[in-house]
Amino acid sequence: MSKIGVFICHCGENISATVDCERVAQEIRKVEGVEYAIDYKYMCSDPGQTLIKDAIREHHLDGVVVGSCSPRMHEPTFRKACAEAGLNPFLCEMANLREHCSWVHEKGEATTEKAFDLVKMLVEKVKRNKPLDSIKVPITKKALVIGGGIAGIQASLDIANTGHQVILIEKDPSIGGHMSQLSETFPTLDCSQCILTPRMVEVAQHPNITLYTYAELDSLEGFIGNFTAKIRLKAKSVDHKKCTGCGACFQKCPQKRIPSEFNAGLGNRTAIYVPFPQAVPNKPVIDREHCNYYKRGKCKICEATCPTGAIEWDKEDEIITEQVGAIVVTTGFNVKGADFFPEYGYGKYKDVLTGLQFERLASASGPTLGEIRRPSDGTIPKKIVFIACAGSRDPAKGIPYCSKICCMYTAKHAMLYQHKVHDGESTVFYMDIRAGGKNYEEFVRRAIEEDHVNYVRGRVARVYEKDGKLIVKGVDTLLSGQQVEIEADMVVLATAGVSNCGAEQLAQKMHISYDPYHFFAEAHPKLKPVETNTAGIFLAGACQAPKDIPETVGMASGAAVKVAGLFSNNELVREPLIAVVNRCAPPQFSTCVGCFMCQTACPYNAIEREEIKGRDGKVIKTVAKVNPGLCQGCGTCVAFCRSKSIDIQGYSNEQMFAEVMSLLNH
Amino acid sequence: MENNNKISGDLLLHTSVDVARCYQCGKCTAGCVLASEMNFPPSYLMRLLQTGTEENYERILRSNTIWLCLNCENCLGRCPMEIDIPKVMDYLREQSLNSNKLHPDAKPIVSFHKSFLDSIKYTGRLYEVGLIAGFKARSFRLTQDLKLAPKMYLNGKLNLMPEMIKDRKGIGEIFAKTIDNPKTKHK
Amino acid sequence: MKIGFYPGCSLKGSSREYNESVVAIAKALDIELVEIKDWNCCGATAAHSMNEELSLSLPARILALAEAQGLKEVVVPCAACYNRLMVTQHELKDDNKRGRVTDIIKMSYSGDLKIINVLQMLETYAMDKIQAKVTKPFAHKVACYYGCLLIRPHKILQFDRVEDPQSMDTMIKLIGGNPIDWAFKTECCGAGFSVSRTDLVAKLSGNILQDAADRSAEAIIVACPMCQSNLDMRRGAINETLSKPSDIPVLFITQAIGLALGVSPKELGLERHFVTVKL
Amino acid sequence: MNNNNSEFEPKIVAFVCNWCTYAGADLTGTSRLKYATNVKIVRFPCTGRIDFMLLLKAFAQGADGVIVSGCHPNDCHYTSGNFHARRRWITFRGLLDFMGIDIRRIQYSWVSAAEGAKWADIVNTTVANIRELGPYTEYQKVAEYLDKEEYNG
Repeated sequence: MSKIGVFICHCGENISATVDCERVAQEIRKVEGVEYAIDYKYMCSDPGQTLIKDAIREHHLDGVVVGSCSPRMHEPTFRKACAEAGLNPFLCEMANLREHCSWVHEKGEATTEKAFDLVKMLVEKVKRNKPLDSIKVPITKKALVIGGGIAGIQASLDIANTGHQVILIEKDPSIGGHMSQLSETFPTLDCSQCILTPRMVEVAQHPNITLYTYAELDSLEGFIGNFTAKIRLKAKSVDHKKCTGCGACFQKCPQKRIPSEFNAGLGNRTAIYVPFPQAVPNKPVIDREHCNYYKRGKCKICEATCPTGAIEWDKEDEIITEQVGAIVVTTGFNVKGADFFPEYGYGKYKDVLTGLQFERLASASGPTLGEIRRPSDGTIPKKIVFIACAGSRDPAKGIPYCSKICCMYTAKHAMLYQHKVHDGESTVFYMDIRAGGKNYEEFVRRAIEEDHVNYVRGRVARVYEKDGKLIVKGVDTLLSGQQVEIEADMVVLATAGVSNCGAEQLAQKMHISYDPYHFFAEAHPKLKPVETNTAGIFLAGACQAPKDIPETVGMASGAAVKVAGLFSNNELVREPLIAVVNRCAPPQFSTCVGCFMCQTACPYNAIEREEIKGRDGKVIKTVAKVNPGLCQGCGTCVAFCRSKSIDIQGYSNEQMFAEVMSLLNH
Repeated sequence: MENNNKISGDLLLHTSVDVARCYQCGKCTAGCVLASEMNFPPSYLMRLLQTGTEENYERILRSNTIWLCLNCENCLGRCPMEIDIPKVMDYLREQSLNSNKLHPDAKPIVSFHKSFLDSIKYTGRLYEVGLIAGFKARSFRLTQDLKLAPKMYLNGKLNLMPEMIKDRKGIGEIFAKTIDNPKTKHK
Repeated sequence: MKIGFYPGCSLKGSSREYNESVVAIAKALDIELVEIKDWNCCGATAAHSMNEELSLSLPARILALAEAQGLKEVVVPCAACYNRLMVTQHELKDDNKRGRVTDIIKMSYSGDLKIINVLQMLETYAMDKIQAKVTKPFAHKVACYYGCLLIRPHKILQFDRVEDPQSMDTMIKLIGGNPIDWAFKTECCGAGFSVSRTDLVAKLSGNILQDAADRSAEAIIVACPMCQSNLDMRRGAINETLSKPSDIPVLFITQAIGLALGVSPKELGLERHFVTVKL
Repeated sequence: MNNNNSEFEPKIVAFVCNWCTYAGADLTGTSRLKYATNVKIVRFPCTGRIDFMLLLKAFAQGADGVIVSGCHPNDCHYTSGNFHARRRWITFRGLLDFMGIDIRRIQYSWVSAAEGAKWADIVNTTVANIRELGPYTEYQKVAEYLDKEEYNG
């Protein structure tokens, strides 16, 4: 005869507004096996937890059900509370009365009844719970950071500085990411490269950081503390040990007209190239798609000019395997191209640019050495129009969200333009100005008041070219919808920030979830912003959602601390919710017949063969055995087992059946 | 949540357009070819609807805006929220018509539409001579297009006799059951 | 091959040269056009400005007739009719609208008729034939004007690109012409007000002609009788709004193709235009 | 919703995985989207864990409908659990048919952690569908079958 305690939480009014918590408590008391039941305003609060602990001691409870929020939120909290009162934490279950009941139904009889059913369901389950002991597994104290932008750089340095090993992989030939492309940064207007490049060098020289550029994650296996990562080192075709980075090769390369990724297509690069002068590592790779030799089988000029014989024509991709305990994903974002906008010419007008392209124009390291010039004819634009929310907040284009950084960088662009072209006229078409952040609003006001940028509230309907001018058809909604037509020399679109290409595939490799726009999903929108749903994998920067540099750096340091925290233990405690093969008395020993269907089902190779021997050492039968270190508790084997000999702790057949029964038997 | 506002509620019911979706970016107005001729442009009209007040609704029904809309649908084509303004205009025109709140500018346009439909009602097809005649009679613009008609005739662009379809009865019934039937009018 | 045909009122009246040219090139490209029996007017702008059910019932009758006649696919050269028929077919996907309308027209309607415009017909059935049969390349610099009804609402029509459409330009290139890149491909000419507000029409059509002229187009190519009669017959009024009167002719795409295929200008009804065609 | 059926409140059990659909249903809550109270969620680690005997048992015990929902293909937290579940479902469907069970009473779907609205949708449409189908009375057959199997948790 079990003694279950039930604790119904009001969650302030979140639950009690639609569920009659008091009645649920009263009714549940009548259920067989329920010893004690009570409702309380905030069960997770300190007095709430004390309430539970005292009840456990007073009433010698052997099981607890807390009816409150989602177990994904507070299961650890309440299990800990139970443990503190001497009850095995796995004898505590939660009924999800908030997310799955009070928040999704109107106030009423049916809602309270459902709440009761949910609680009763867990009562029936917990009656059949068994005390379990956590499993301890060793931790590999080495971190993998994926993506060498500012987020990856910051996370790597922070982890490395706690004394732990870091492997940083970057898919491009150099680290630096988007930040290295930026001219000056808001709200301080300090030069992006001036603050970034020292960090890049630090990464390259840090004793605890192993940097692999031109490398991508090939596959990932294992679990928190014990991941096995296969990393593809793409063939650079240049031996960086021999290469001195003298640059002779790319000065001679005949392929000179390849659009430079670093310059967002505004400048050109060669086939053997270093993306930009401050690149880390500052050594070239060969872009095989454009290289004459790989395309036509002859050229090899770079090889002839290379003083150290570093060119490796037949070098192939290499796969290396690394054991790591934690992963920080910092793969960043991308921006929509101008060709995404029919109304602005499908990208056919040379002088309609994206914000990122404008950054390159304004940057001293850019194709025009920092002079704002029209890509079409190299003249200096006298009239320039900036269009905010280009693609963002535009459900029709499939992007309903705000890209967050555009308001600020558009103000910065207009400012930079006014500083560089004194007699120039700049207009910004905007819908709202979102300048939340330290000194952000002041920054925008400066653009308007001191640099006399003309801000017009309204969206632009279309842009077309006539006699070398770009005709911008806009509107001023503050003048009750007066139409505004501007003959501009250049138009800059603050195009939407979107998830990086391949984000979805990467997420699937790592089994982390992502949102409909392929930004990676954090474990909890407020309280677990850097964790993912997969333990041991953390997020930082714009791969989670568009964000600016300060936020990204903060998040990266946050993720680093999580990793350091994990590495501060020698062993990792894991929930014992894993599969077990039953055992029974001789001569049967186990109902397992050794068909090993479970083995075919297990994604983790956690099923081993065990020989049961008699006293004489003769093998009586071979049965399945679960390796608790490897089992992740998915339970696929349980559904596969014909003789029902394998079961999963915490989700056992008995428990699950009891839950279903309780829902229907009345 | 229920929309308790009579005006936007009815609009939603008949056009399935939810005015609350409009966030006043003005893109529709920016691209509207006749915005400058209107009492107020489309985005402003959407704002008036959002207020949900009788007095602003009155302004709309009495405006020339709804009648000057050519249904070229550039607004819809470009609206980030995919709000079907042309459909709203159709609805508002019908409302304005049924409640006799026509703006003066609307009169010739309505006369034209009426003459157009009359000509279909009786022949099943458009009879251009009849259309022009009817329009002139309604709008008292007796001299309009006087220069045009003869040349049209000479270029063989005008049929002096209407083309008639067989099932004129069927067409008549369609009219009787729709536009000529007071019950079909959205109240 | 055989295909259903809905000419619509203007092709029988003020824009009969469009009809003539469609029929002429259909013959030249051995496409047999089967006219819908006893078809009625689609109601055009007038109907949907005045009464929704009427604006659905008139096209619904046409579609029902075509279905009854066993037609699977119908070509509709008039952009206005094409638009009304497409929109109606879309609206009638809604069960209770379909219920109401079929009660009104008292005919059975399934809604699986395929409705296409002239460009779609040529794209699907005649590209290679046209290419093969071009005898007099249409070597002219022209502005292809698509207007409104042919491409909007895109969600329903699903034809070509919303802004800067290409299908007519491709067609012109195919017959040896040189389509210009210009700014008013899809801006409205105001046809709906051709009679009631000629002043506005002149202004709107003026902008269109002006841009075409500025970019030295020899002709404007259209696939809509409304646009054509506006830009052609209303030229007098339009010219009053222009700094310099324009004599750019306005041809139907079918006329341009006809000329390229060597069909006589008379057969194509070119002499019916107000603005003389000297090409 | 038509009235003659509206007094019939179907009992529907949802078997969902912890990582995608359970989280998705949490999101439905945090976004305050409303759905019918008829559906009650039973949480599993993974759809791969869901033994379809449980579904039979559910029907046997008087469920009018069942929802099985997990991660989208390739998104399974455990790599391949949802694929196993899908394969099992396909074979199981045959068995149900054979036993004369109306498979329209089982809604098999994928709802990710980001698809709160989709979950509300699935619940509401399933409830509507089951209402149309009416109460499920033929489940005794299943019950007998199960007793023969002497299968109970």
